[in-house]
Formats: sequence, structure tokens, C-alpha cells
Amino acid sequence: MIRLGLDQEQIARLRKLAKEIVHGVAPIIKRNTTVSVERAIVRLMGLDGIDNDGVPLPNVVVEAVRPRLGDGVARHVAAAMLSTGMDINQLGTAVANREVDILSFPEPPEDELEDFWTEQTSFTMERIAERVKERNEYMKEYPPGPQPWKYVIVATGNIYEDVTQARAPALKGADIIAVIRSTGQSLLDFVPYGATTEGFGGTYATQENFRIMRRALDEVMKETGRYIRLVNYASGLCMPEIVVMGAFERLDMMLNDSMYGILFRDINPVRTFIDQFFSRMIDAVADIIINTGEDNYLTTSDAVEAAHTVLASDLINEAFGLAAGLKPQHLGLGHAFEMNPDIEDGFLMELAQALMLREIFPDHPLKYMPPTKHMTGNVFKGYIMNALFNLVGVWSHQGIQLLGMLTEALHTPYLHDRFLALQNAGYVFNNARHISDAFLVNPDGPIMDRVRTVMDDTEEFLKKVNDSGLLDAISNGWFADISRSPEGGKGLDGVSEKSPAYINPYIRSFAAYLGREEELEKWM
Amino acid sequence: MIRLGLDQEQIARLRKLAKEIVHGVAPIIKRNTTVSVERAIVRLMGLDGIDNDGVPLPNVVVEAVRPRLGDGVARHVAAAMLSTGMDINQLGTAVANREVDILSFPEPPEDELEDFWTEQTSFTMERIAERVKERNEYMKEYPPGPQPWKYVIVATGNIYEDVTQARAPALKGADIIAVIRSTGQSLLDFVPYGATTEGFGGTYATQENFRIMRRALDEVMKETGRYIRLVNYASGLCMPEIVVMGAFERLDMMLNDSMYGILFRDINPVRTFIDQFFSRMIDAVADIIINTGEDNYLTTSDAVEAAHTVLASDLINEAFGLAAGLKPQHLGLGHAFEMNPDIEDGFLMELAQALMLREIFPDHPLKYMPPTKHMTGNVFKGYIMNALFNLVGVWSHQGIQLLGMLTEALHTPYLHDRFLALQNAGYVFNNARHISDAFLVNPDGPIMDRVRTVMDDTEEFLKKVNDSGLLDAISNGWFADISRSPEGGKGLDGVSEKSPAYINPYIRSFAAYLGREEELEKWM
Amino acid sequence: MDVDLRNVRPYGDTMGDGAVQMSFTLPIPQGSVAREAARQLVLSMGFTDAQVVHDEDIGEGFTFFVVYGKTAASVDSTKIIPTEPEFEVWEREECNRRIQEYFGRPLVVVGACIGEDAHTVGIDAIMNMKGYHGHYGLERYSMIEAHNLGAQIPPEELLERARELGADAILVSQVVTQRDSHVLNLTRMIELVEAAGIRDRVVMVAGGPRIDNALAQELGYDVGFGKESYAEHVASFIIQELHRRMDDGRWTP
Amino acid sequence: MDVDLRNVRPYGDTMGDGAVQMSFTLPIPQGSVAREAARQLVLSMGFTDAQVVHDEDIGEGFTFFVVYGKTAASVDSTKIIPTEPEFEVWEREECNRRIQEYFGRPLVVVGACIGEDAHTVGIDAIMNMKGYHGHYGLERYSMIEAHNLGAQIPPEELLERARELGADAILVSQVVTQRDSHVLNLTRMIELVEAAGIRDRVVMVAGGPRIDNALAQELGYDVGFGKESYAEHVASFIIQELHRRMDDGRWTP
Ligand code: B12
Ligand code: B12
Ligand SMILES: Cc1ncc(COP(=O)(O)O)c(C=O)c1O
Ligand SMILES: Cc1ncc(COP(=O)(O)O)c(C=O)c1O
Repeated sequence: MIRLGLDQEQIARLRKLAKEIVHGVAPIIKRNTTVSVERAIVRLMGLDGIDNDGVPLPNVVVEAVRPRLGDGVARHVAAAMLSTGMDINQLGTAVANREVDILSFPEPPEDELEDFWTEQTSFTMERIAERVKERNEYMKEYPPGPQPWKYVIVATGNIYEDVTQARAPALKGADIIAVIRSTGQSLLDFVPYGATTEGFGGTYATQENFRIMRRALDEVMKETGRYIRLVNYASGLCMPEIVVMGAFERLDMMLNDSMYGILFRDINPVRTFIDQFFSRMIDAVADIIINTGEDNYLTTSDAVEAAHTVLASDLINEAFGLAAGLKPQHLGLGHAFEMNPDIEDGFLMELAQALMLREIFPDHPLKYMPPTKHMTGNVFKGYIMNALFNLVGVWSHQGIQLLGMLTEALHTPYLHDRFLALQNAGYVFNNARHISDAFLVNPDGPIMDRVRTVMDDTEEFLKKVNDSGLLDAISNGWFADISRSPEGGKGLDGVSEKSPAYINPYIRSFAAYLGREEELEKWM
Repeated sequence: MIRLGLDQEQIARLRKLAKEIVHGVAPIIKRNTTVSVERAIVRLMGLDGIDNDGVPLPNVVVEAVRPRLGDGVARHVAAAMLSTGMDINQLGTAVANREVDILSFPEPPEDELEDFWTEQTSFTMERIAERVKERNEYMKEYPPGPQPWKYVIVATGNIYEDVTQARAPALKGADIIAVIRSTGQSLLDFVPYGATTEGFGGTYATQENFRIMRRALDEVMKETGRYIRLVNYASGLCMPEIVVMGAFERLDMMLNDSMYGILFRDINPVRTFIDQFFSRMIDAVADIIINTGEDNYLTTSDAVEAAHTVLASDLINEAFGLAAGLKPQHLGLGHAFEMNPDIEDGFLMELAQALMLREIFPDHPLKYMPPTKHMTGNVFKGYIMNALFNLVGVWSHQGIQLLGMLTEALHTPYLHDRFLALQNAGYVFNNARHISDAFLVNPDGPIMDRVRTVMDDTEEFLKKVNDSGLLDAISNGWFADISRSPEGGKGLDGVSEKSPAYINPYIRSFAAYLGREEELEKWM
Repeated sequence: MDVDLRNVRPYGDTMGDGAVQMSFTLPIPQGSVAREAARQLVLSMGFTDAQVVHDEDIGEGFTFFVVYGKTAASVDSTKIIPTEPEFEVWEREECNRRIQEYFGRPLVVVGACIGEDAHTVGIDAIMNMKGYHGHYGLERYSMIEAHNLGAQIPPEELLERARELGADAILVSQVVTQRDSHVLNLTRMIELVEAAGIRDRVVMVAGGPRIDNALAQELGYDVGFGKESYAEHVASFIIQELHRRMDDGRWTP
Repeated sequence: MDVDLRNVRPYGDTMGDGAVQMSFTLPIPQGSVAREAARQLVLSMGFTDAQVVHDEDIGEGFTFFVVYGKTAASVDSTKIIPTEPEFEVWEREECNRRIQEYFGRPLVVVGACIGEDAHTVGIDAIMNMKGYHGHYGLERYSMIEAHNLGAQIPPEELLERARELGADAILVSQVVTQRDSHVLNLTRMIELVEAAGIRDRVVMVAGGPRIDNALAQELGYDVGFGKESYAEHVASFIIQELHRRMDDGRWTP
């Protein structure tokens, strides 16, 4: 394995800055809750289904509690359930049918409540633990392929068509299948329900769709003897709820960035910071690898100039993630091969950055995005850009290699686009398998020049962000050349200040499970 | 520039073995002449044209001398010209028309002969020198592109169509255009005449075709400001004659291998050894870079197992070439990227070998052949194999990069196949321009393992060849798994033992020009 | 090179050879039936020769093919009327000068990427100060008042803002085309503009990598711009279109 | 997956969508006329949709295109009769056993790559001891006497040697196909065999990467083998063909 011999003290300084930066937003996270966190809580309790108008019951219940959301939905649900003896789904249906006024029940005695929550949370924890155990057993029996894991997306809009499009590549070597969501979903303030066949540019993330795809991939796993990981997207207005669904349906990875929704979906920053934190605690408990979206920065900024923002954001995502209880092996931090292909020595700069990230994040399953922005209708050129990308992937031991599609500039992948992508990666990975053992980096060469530039720029940038605070940095447009203010963006009305009566019973059990009571106290 | 730090003593041993091997065949070369050498002599004197049956005049004249070919055609031609006062073309026509009996003239006095040859050879030397000067001036005014030079072939069979197919890539970045010959030509014991439009899998090499293409490329040179090199194939039964034509028409490179014709065209070994020697002297005088054909070995043998035969043959070709007066900068020694793409670490082995050759032949414009044997109808896969090939090319500073065609397995290149090949090389070369400055070779890694294996195998192999002699080695099938005996093959009847009266007046003037009188004495 | 312009055919290595490369997938398992099916399929498209040079099982009973063929089809290139918009392209300064000269006031241009489409880079390339590939955007034109609303803007909102701002031109970007979502959105937008009775008052411009002028015009837009269009194209077109309308008396500044 | 086998069409991401990728060059300069010509050309092949996704000047007035389209063409895969030869493939030992059983003597097979074609690797793959891709060649078959004459063999010479050796089968390899040189050579060969009056006595086998059974049969051969054929295919076919002829009384060992 190649070593750059990076300055460990500088790395420590970078990490320290990132930690300070994220702690800067801890108070605002702790002070507030969101409708999506509250909906996630009732989902964790087992609430599912829709009302007669198709509104998901978690939305129905949380809407009903809305006037007193600051208390937390848990408090009112517990009171109602203890009073009526209903289970959570009965309660949800009753609320939907306006048979009960959820805010009308008396506060139950403290000890009864204590027992109630112990029972509820242990039911949830067991449900998740079962999935984790299942995954571990499967992985033992059907060991997944080696890294870089070959990751392909399916995006037909129709879950049944997606199954075909997912099974074929899984049979032909894909390690990970990601089901892309319909364009609009991340801005919906509810999670659609049931099996769906009508998405645009992707398929709705629903619990039933998760189940259908999980089942299909488990079948392939049994046919091929290889565990196939399933990914979906949590980012958006329902981030924590989708992670709950993923935890219940044994998804293995979730797109779960601390800032993507803010920058690329114009979701309110406060809303996002709260949502990402709670959802990542669930990921941690469910042993789900998160993927972050730094690659997106390079679609709006120049990849050469903005390289340091990627590293900076990776460090911030790491700091948030560690705070929420994730381990390095859960942190699929993002970066990308997005330089203009006409740049002299562009390949060397890409390689430099990939090697640098590998050394800064040694235990993290780094998520590496292929060329997208500079792909064109010249599918032949695109195919060799993907080959060089794959070479960097195997050379720098990336964890998660999102395979580049030769038709990236044209359409969501056709079946054979994915096949060709697998063939490309398969060829390059195998044919250059031990390339990192074959070479040492020239300490005076262009690789180290690039690494030093990016690291120094990152340190300066993080200092600046730390000085201004993360919210201000975002509103100054320092990330991805996009500016978002803490008072703007979608979903702000779903943020409520917690009342002194607020409870979220899962925090305690998650914290206990993760052994992080003290740290989490600062955050939630 | 990357350094492997090869064992210089071992390299010296390899060179010494190769030198001994080629000197082993010097006596046989010196003892004999061939019809093609003799035809080359009259061509050097200026003979050109065809008789009424379309037979080239050089063939007519040499056929006429055939009964006393051991004296050399020069002796008889001189006598005839001095007696009749005809110039060489008048004489040729007269012979064709059976107006003179070329063997009937008296031996002229020694001093008259001396003057005659001084005049003839200086006419020839000047004609060639003018082309060399022209090239040097053009190259100054229109500097050629940097190495690796991008080399593409045209092969329509029609010289006019070839011009279109050559101009387009030259405008789009090709540095070298090679006009491939028709399938049958190398086994013809004459050189076709005039502009031709009817070749199979290539276009006949004729002096007029050379002229047409040279003119077209000089035009492109003026349009683009870049000198475009022109290549043709000399190998075959007319090797020295074609080199004469190339020297006269300012070709810049010639395929001119010492063993290719033997192995791949079943041409008699003795004939080939003589022909290659004389033709390379002409190359040397005309400042023409030769290309050798070691790549071909890997089309019949396995590229992993036979790698050492490539290096061995390169050393043999070098030794022959240096003996004939070529300089390292004229030696476009061949090798190829021909391993099965399914091999783990195949890319590393290819890279190892390319770096090794670069270090063993530091001043030689190495000629690097792309994947051919393992190309299939999957043009996408083929395109990325070519990308990795190009990466090795720029990494190991190859001199002459024959661009791989994605349709290699299908047809001689279409216009856009060549364009895509240029785009592939252009992208990879530029995007990884200084890769060799970026890395050092791990002395304990897979690159050095491979290099050591190949060098050791080569040493053993050369020892074996030296022990048995080159002719026996060839007849044992040690090169390219093909066995050829010195008594077999095409063109043996064109070999004649020299009589004591033999003269080849050009040997002396070439030797003088090249400053190698002593060495050449051993050979011709 | 001798080209028969009335009879233009693909060129491989001989004029008129009709050489075409294709690749596609058939939903039948790899084998001789699939190969023959692929060959017949290509022949049925008017090819005189179809070589199935590669076939590969890509899973789930699908087979991927590479085919080289020679087509008998040709086009008469002398009869081609390009569907791309015809207008003169002026530099930024020239645009500013013409606006001053023709209209005597700055033009108001309002743009957005509509519907659920969140791709801003295209509309930004046209509108934002910094532009794209060294071509400054409309915001830098002294005689253009450019309002870029960004992405994921409902058509209703774009219309409302355009009316508020007194837009002379509305720029609509669409990047996502899956299941024809761009067609749906573009149609919705033009319908709203027409229903609002302001169609004559505004130049309607559509753009995006998969948009072309023919499609845009079919949908009722004045023009459509695809990949590699820049602010100067858009500005020049708008000026010339409004100038035309002024001449016809259909529009006054 | 729901496939209508009577109506098989290319598949991109929706059953029946007809998605096809193409690339080709037109001999007209890059620009809007060329792009429209490319589009019309593809539409004229029966495509319902043709997106010119890339066009690039490749010099000398030529333009290279990449086009994605949706074809309306389909094939009825239930009606496809594969043109590939139908016979049972037997392992080497099985072949030897059958020869012994059917004919009681070894079969004599003579092969060459004819004409100016110098590609030996293909015929070697079929005939030489070591074979290809782990499939031993005919020389290793104890009940086959294989004579490989190599490449660049004139058809006349191959015929003469075949007669001398009393060949039961003649294998003809052709790799170079430019300007249909393979057709010329294969035709010349079969004509010679017929003229010599021995056509019934020998199985005529053609092979090469661009040869297929349909072409070979059209030219008068018994069978043609393309890429990925091995000695066992050739041996099995020859045995079955001779056995058939024996049954018909057209041939005796
Ligand atoms: C960058 C990018 C993103 C970024 C967008 C960031 C941003 N703020 O814009 C992110 C990562 C967020 C993103 C997300 C998605 N993307 Co996206 N993305 C791209 C990508 C890589 C580049 C697009 C780009 O910026 N090009 C550069 C700009 C300058 O070019 P342009 O848009 O063509 O604009 C030029 C012209 O078209 C024209 N133009 C454009 N608009 C207008 C308007 C007017 C009025 C005029 C005159 C001209 C004009 O002028 C511009 C300059 O010349 C493309 C792939 C590619 N290489 O093209 C995919 C691509 C466009 N994305 C795609 C998809 C499907 C998505 C998602 C829907 C995937 C998903 N399900 O999650 C999401 C969701 C987005 C949503 N809700 O719309 C698909 C679209 C497929 C299709 N044809 O339907 C593509 C083609 C990728 C693919 N192969 O799947 N994407
Ligand atoms: C190796 C090679 C050479 C070697 C040949 C060495 C040798 N001793 O054979 C050398 C370097 C000498 C060579 C030279 C030339 N070659 Co060449 N060569 C190739 C190459 C790279 C591989 C061919 C090969 O060995 N394949 C492996 C064998 C095992 O496969 P195969 O031949 O298809 O055989 C299999 C089947 O087809 C079948 N089969 C074949 N024959 C037979 C016969 C029978 C009876 C049966 C049953 C089956 C059978 O079984 C085999 C095993 O499955 C191909 C490109 C490619 N990747 O295919 C070009 C290629 C064949 N060559 C080509 C050309 C044009 C030439 C030249 C004419 C170029 C020139 N003008 O100089 C020369 C001259 C050769 C001549 N006079 O014929 C072209 C042919 C184009 C065309 N379709 O017309 C190709 C396709 C390259 C290209 N794109 O231009 N070549
Ligand atoms: C971190 C992250 N989340 C989510 C998405 C997709 O989000 P959406 O579903 O909002 O399009 C992406 C897209 O690339 C991403 O990088
Ligand atoms: C050294 C050399 N000479 C000549 C040729 C071509 O020879 P011919 O014209 O005999 O096909 C080759 C082919 O690759 C070669 O490598």
C-alpha cells in the first residue's frame, strides 16, 4: 500500500477544526426538533400505513400533535396509548379517523411511562438488531466482494423494472445496488407508501419498495454466493424517517449527508442539521454505512479550484458522524473525479487527491464518484475517462466505487450501460490489482505538490469557516458556490423549539447502545 | 523520468551476446548476394520504369545478368554503360527491348571504372543527401510533435482514398502516417510500378504512391505547422529496393526487420539476412528510422511467456542495425501490449516491460504496438484496453506509439476509428503527461519482479541462441513458435554466391559516409 | 474527395460504403437465435450487410450486441433545412448597443429551471454574471435586467414573477427528460403564459441539453437552445425577435 | 420480465423501448446541416426518435456522430431459424470412438489458410496439437490424421495435397476479408474441388472470424465456422456429415 507520508500534525489540526465547527451548531440542534424527527420516532415505534386520503399515518399523528410539537410526539402518543390501550397503529388509525384527540390525554404517572418506553424502545432495538444479525449472518455465509465495491444505480421509476435492472448487474459483478429516487421526492414532506411504478428519473423510496428490492437482491445473493448491498437515499425533508425504513428493511447504506439537502435542495439549514443528526444515530444503531455527497460540490464549482472544499466537507461530515455515534467504517465520505479532461496532468491531480483522502481517512469506506460534469455525448471518450477513474479507484483503494456510465450525459443508465461499466471496472481493477504495491510516490513530484496545496487550502478554509461559524459560511456561499441562509429554504416551518417537557425516548436507548451517553447529551 | 536501476553489467552481457550472435551470420552475408540487393544497386544508380509487359526495369536488368549474378550487376552495367555511352535508363530500356546483351561488354580499364563509380555513387549520395537536407529543414520550420509520436495506419488499397484517410488524422494530431501494403506484396519478387488503386488490406508500395502520399503530408505539414512523418514497409522479398525508393522519396521510417520476413512470410533466412543488411545501410545514409517487428512474436506466442524473446530479438535487431551503420536514434525497436486482458496485474507486467525496454534502449525511439490479438468485437472493451496501452506509452516514454484501433478485430480502420484512437491517445498522454515524474518504482514490488524474470530469461535464451547459432535457433522454432530452415522458404533462388569479381560500389561510399569502413568490411 | 451531396451516406473507408456501428440489447438469452435475431433486426432497418461482431450475456436473459452494418439509406444534404434557429450572433457590447438603439431601454429577462428539475448549472450558465466557458452571462449585460430564479420553480411562480417584473423574455430550462417530464413542464408553462394573455408580450425561450429548436417550436416557444449555447446567443435572438415584432407592430418597447 | 417473443425489440430501460446506440461518419462538414442530415438519416431507418448526442469535426470535411435512437423495428424470435450449423458436439474421445465405430479407419483432414492470407493462428488453433483456449487441436485426435499446410497456400496446392493424402475433409481458413478477398478465395477453392470431381468425397469446411455458416453454405461448403470454434466442433461435424453421406450411400469409408 502506497504511503504519502502526510504531516500527521496537520491532519490532527484539520480534525480539530472540523470538530470545533460542528460543535458550533450543537446548541441549535439540541434546542429544536423537527416534524421529520418526530415522524421518525413514531415509525421507530412501529407506526406505518396511510389514511383514506393516502396521507402516511406518521404525518397524520405528527400533524395532530403539531400545536404542541415542542413537547415531542412521544409524550402525547404515550399518554394516548396508555390511556386507550391502543397500540401505535390503532392509535394512528384512530387519529386519522378523528376518533381520538391525541392532545387530550392526561400525563401518565412517571413510572408507568418509564416502563412504557422501556418496552417500546426495546421492541425497536430488537427489531433493528434482528436485521443487523441477519446481515452479519448473510455476510458470513455469502461474503461480499472485495473493495473497491462496484456500485451501480437503477433509476427506471418503476420498482419492478428496477428489480430487473438490478438483478442483471448483480449477477454480473456489481457489489452494491442503489435505487435512485424520483426527482421530486426529497422535497416531499412525507414518505410515499407502497410499491410504486411512476417516478421521474428515479423510483420513490418507500418501505415496500425497499422490501421488494431487498428480497430481489437476497435472491441474487443466494444464486451468486455474494452478499449484494442495497442503498437508498435518505437526504431530503424526510431524512430520519427514511433511515428508520432502511434500518427495518436491512438496507446496507444510505445517502445521508449533513449539508447536501441545504446546498442542493435548498432545504433549511437548521432543519437539515437536526434531521441528519438523529438519522445518523439510527444508522449507527442499524450498522448502516452512510454516503456523503461532496462529489456534488464539483458539479457547481471547478474541481481543481474547489478540491479543498471537498476535504473540508469530508472532515465536517466525519465530525458530525462521529458525534452521532458512527464509526469510521460507517463513513462513506464522498469525493469525485470531476476535473476537466483537457487539463494537463489532471489524472495526476485526481490520483493525488484520492491517495490523500485514503491516507487521511484510512478506515473509512470512501465513496468515489465518477466523472459526470465533463461527460458528453461522445460515449467512447466517456468510457475511457471512466477507465482512468477506475484506475485511480483501485490504486488508492477506494471503498465504494460508483461506476461511471458512458451515457452519463444522456440518460439514466440503460441495462447495457451498466454492464459496460462493470466490465470497465472489472478489467481495470483486475489488470492493475496491485499497482499500489508497485510504486512509491516521488516526494518531490507532482503528486505531493498537489497534496500539499489541497491540504494547506483546506486548513485555511476550515479556519475561516470556524471563525465565521458553519451557518454563516454556508450563507456566504463558501460551499459549492451556493449560498443558503439559516432563515430560508424549504422545511423551516417543520422546525419547533423544544419545550421543557420535550422527550425523545430513543435518544437514551441509542446512546446507551452506542455507549455515548455523555457526548450525545450535548447534541439531542 | 522513472529509473528502474537495472543491472548495467547484465545489460552489457546481453548486448555482447547479441553481438556475437549476429556476427555468427556475418560470413554468410558477406559470401552471397541477392537479386534484390542487385536490383537495389541499379535503382540507386537511378534506374526506374517498366517494360512493355509491365516488368520493372531493375528486374529486367538483373534477370539479364542472372547467369553471372555472382559478379554483381554493377560490373556488367558499368561495362555496358561505358561501352555504349548510354545512361542507366537507356540501358535498361535497351535490355528490355533486347537491343543489347548486357553480358557481352568488355571489362573496362580499372581507372575508367574508378571514375565511373565515383561519379555514379556521388550522384546517388547527393540525391539522398538532398532529401535528408530537405527533411531537416522542414523539421526545423515545422517541428514535429513530441514523443510518444502518434502513429496511425491507412490501408484502403487505393492510394487516393489513402490520402483522404491520411490527411484527416494528420490534421487531428497524428504524427506519423503508415501506408500498409496489400496482403500479397511482400512475397512479390518485384516492386509494382505507378499509382495503384487495387490492393487487398493495404495499398501497394510503389515509388509513385510514396510520392503521392509524401506530397499530401507535406501539404498538411504546411497547414498545421507540424512535420508529419511517413512510413512504409520494406520487409519482404524486395526489402533493399523499397528502402531505396523510400530514401529517394523522403520517407522517414521503414519497417525493416532482420527476421520478420523469415518468421512471418516464410522468406528464406539467408536471403533475408543479406537483404536486411544492405537495406539498413541505405536507411543509415538516408537518416531513416527503422521499425522492427517483435510485436508479431506475441501474436503467435503467449505474451507473458514469450516476453524474453521480444527483448532478445530487439537486441539482435539492434546489433544488426548498429553493424550496418544505424545509430540508436534510428532504431525503432518493436514490442507490444499483447497480454490477455483477463490476467491479474497484466497491466503491471506490461508497464514493467515497457519501462525495462526504455532503460535498456535509452536513446532509441521504441516502437510500441497496441493490443491486437486479444481485441474482440466488443469495441468498448477494446477502447479501454487501448487507453491503458496509451498510459503505459506516456509513462515509459515510448518513441513511436502505434495507436490501437477499437475495431482491430474487425476491419482495417475506418476514418472515425482513427479519430477515436487519436482522441484516446491525446487524452491519456495529456492527462497523465508527467506521470513518470510522479512515482518511483518500488524495488521490492511487482514491477521489479517482472523485470528481473524477463531479463534473466533473455540472458538464458540468448546464450542458447548463441550456442546453437542464429540460423539453427530459427529452425528450432525458438522465435514466435515458428520454425524456418535455412534451406527453405521463398526467395532462396534469388541468393547467389559472390564470385571473386563481385563488386557493389555503394558499399564503399556508404561505409565512407558512415565512417565505418572497417566494420562493414566484415559484412558486405 | 468526391462527395455526392444529394446522396450522402455514412463513410467508413470508401465513399458511399454506408458503414455504421451499432450497439443494443435484446431481451433474449445469448445464443444463435439471439445472434440471428440481432442480424435480422438490423437488416430490417434497411441495412445491406449486418455483422454481429459481438454478443454477450449481460444477465437475466438479456444479450448485448455490437453490430457493424452497411446501410442503404442516404440523405439529400442539399435539401436539408436545419432546424436550428437562424439569427445573427452579436457580441455582448453589440447586444447592448442594439437594445439601446432599437428599444431605448433595458430588456427584462426572467429565467428559471421549472418543475421538479433541480439542475441550475445550465440556466446559471446563461444568466449568471460569471457565465460559462468564458462567455459572460446575461447579468453582465448593461442593457439587460436579468432575474434568475434558480431551480425547482413551479411554472405558476415563474409566470407570476415574470409579470411582476414586466419581463420581455422568459427563459425556461429543462434538463431532466425521463418520461418526457421536460415536455410536460414546458407545455404547462406555455399554456399558463397563453392563458394569461401575455404570449405576444414575451419572447419564450426554452433550453437544456436535450432541448432543440424544433421541439421548442413545436411546443409553442419562439426558440430552443441545446448544449453549447451561451448568453450571447440568447440575447441576440431575443433582440432580433423583439425587433421583428416591433416592425410588425406586434410589440412596443 | 415480460417479453413478447413475437415482437422482440431492443431494450434500454423499458421493455420494448427500442433503444439503440449508433455511431458513423458523414462526408459533410460539421454544423447544423450535418446534424440534421444525421438525424434524418437515422429516422429514415425506421427510428421513431433520433437524438444526435455528439458531432465532431474529424478533419477533411468529415463529421463523426453518436446518435441514440428508438427503433420501431422488431423481430419475431419464435420464427428465427439460426443459420449456425446444427449438430451434436462430441468430446475428443467420443469423436475417436465414433470414427472407429462408423468408419473403422482414421479420417484424413487437410487444412490451410489459402490465397495471400497469411494468418495461421486460426487454422493452427483448429489443427495443431496444442489447440486453443484449452481445446486440443485435431492433431491430438488419435483417429484423425491431420495435415496443416499453413498459410498463403494457393488453392491449387491445397487441392493437390488433399488428393495426394486422400483427404476426407478439407479445411479452408480465411481471415482477411477486405474487398471480399475471402469470397474470391473460397469460391476459387470450391470450384477447383468440383472441377476435380471429388466434391462428394470430401467434407468442405470453411472457417475464420468473419465467416459464418450461412455464407459458407451459400458458397457451396458443407459448413462454416466463425470465432470461438474449436477442434471438437469441426471433428464432430465432419463425422456426422460423413455418417449421413454413408447412410445415403453417397460415401464409403
Ligand atoms: C450536475 C448534475 C447534477 C447536479 C445538479 C447541480 C445543480 N445545481 O445544477 C446534482 C448532483 C444535484 C444532480 C442531481 C440529479 N440529476 Co443530474 N446531472 C448533472 C450532470 C452531471 C451535469 C449537468 C450540468 O451541470 N451540465 C453543465 C451545464 C452547463 O450544461 P446544461 O445543463 O446542458 O446547460 C447548457 C445548455 O443545455 C443550455 N441550457 C440549459 N438550460 C438552458 C436554459 C435556457 C433558457 C437556455 C437558453 C439554454 C439552456 O445552456 C447551457 C450552457 O451551454 C448531468 C450529466 C451531464 N454530464 O450532463 C446529470 C443529469 C442531467 N442528471 C440527471 C438526473 C436523472 C439527476 C437526478 C434526477 C438523479 C436522481 N434521481 O437523484 C438528480 C435530481 C435532480 C433533480 N431533481 O432534477 C440525468 C438526467 C437524465 C435525463 N435526461 O432525464 C443526467 C443526464 C445524468 C444521468 N445520465 O442520469 N445532477
Ligand atoms: C495475429 C494477426 C496477424 C499476424 C498473423 C500471424 C500469423 N501467423 O497468423 C500478422 C502480424 C502477421 C498479421 C498480418 C496482417 N494482418 Co492481421 N491480424 C492479426 C490479429 C491481431 C489476430 C488474428 C488471430 O490470430 N486471431 C486468433 C485466432 C485464433 O482467431 P481466428 O483467426 O479468428 O480463428 C478462430 C476462428 O475464426 C476459427 N477459424 C479460423 N480459421 C478457421 C478455419 C477453419 C477450417 C475452421 C473450422 C475454423 C477457423 O477458429 C479459430 C479458433 O476459434 C487480427 C485482429 C484480431 N484481433 O482478430 C488481425 C487482422 C486479421 N489482420 C488484418 C490484416 C489486414 C493484416 C495484414 C493484411 C495487414 C497488412 N496489410 O500488412 C497483414 C498481412 C497478412 C496477410 N498477408 O494475410 C485484418 C484483417 C481485416 C479484414 N477483415 O480484412 C485484422 C482483422 C486486423 C485489422 N483490423 O486490420 N496479422
Ligand atoms: C448525499 C446525497 N443525497 C441525496 C442525493 C440525491 O438526492 P435527491 O433524491 O434529492 O435528488 C445525492 C445525489 O447525488 C447525494 O449526493
Ligand atoms: C517488421 C514488419 N515488416 C513488415 C510487416 C508487414 O508485412 P507484409 O507487408 O508482409 O504484410 C510487418 C507487419 O506488421 C512488420 O512488423
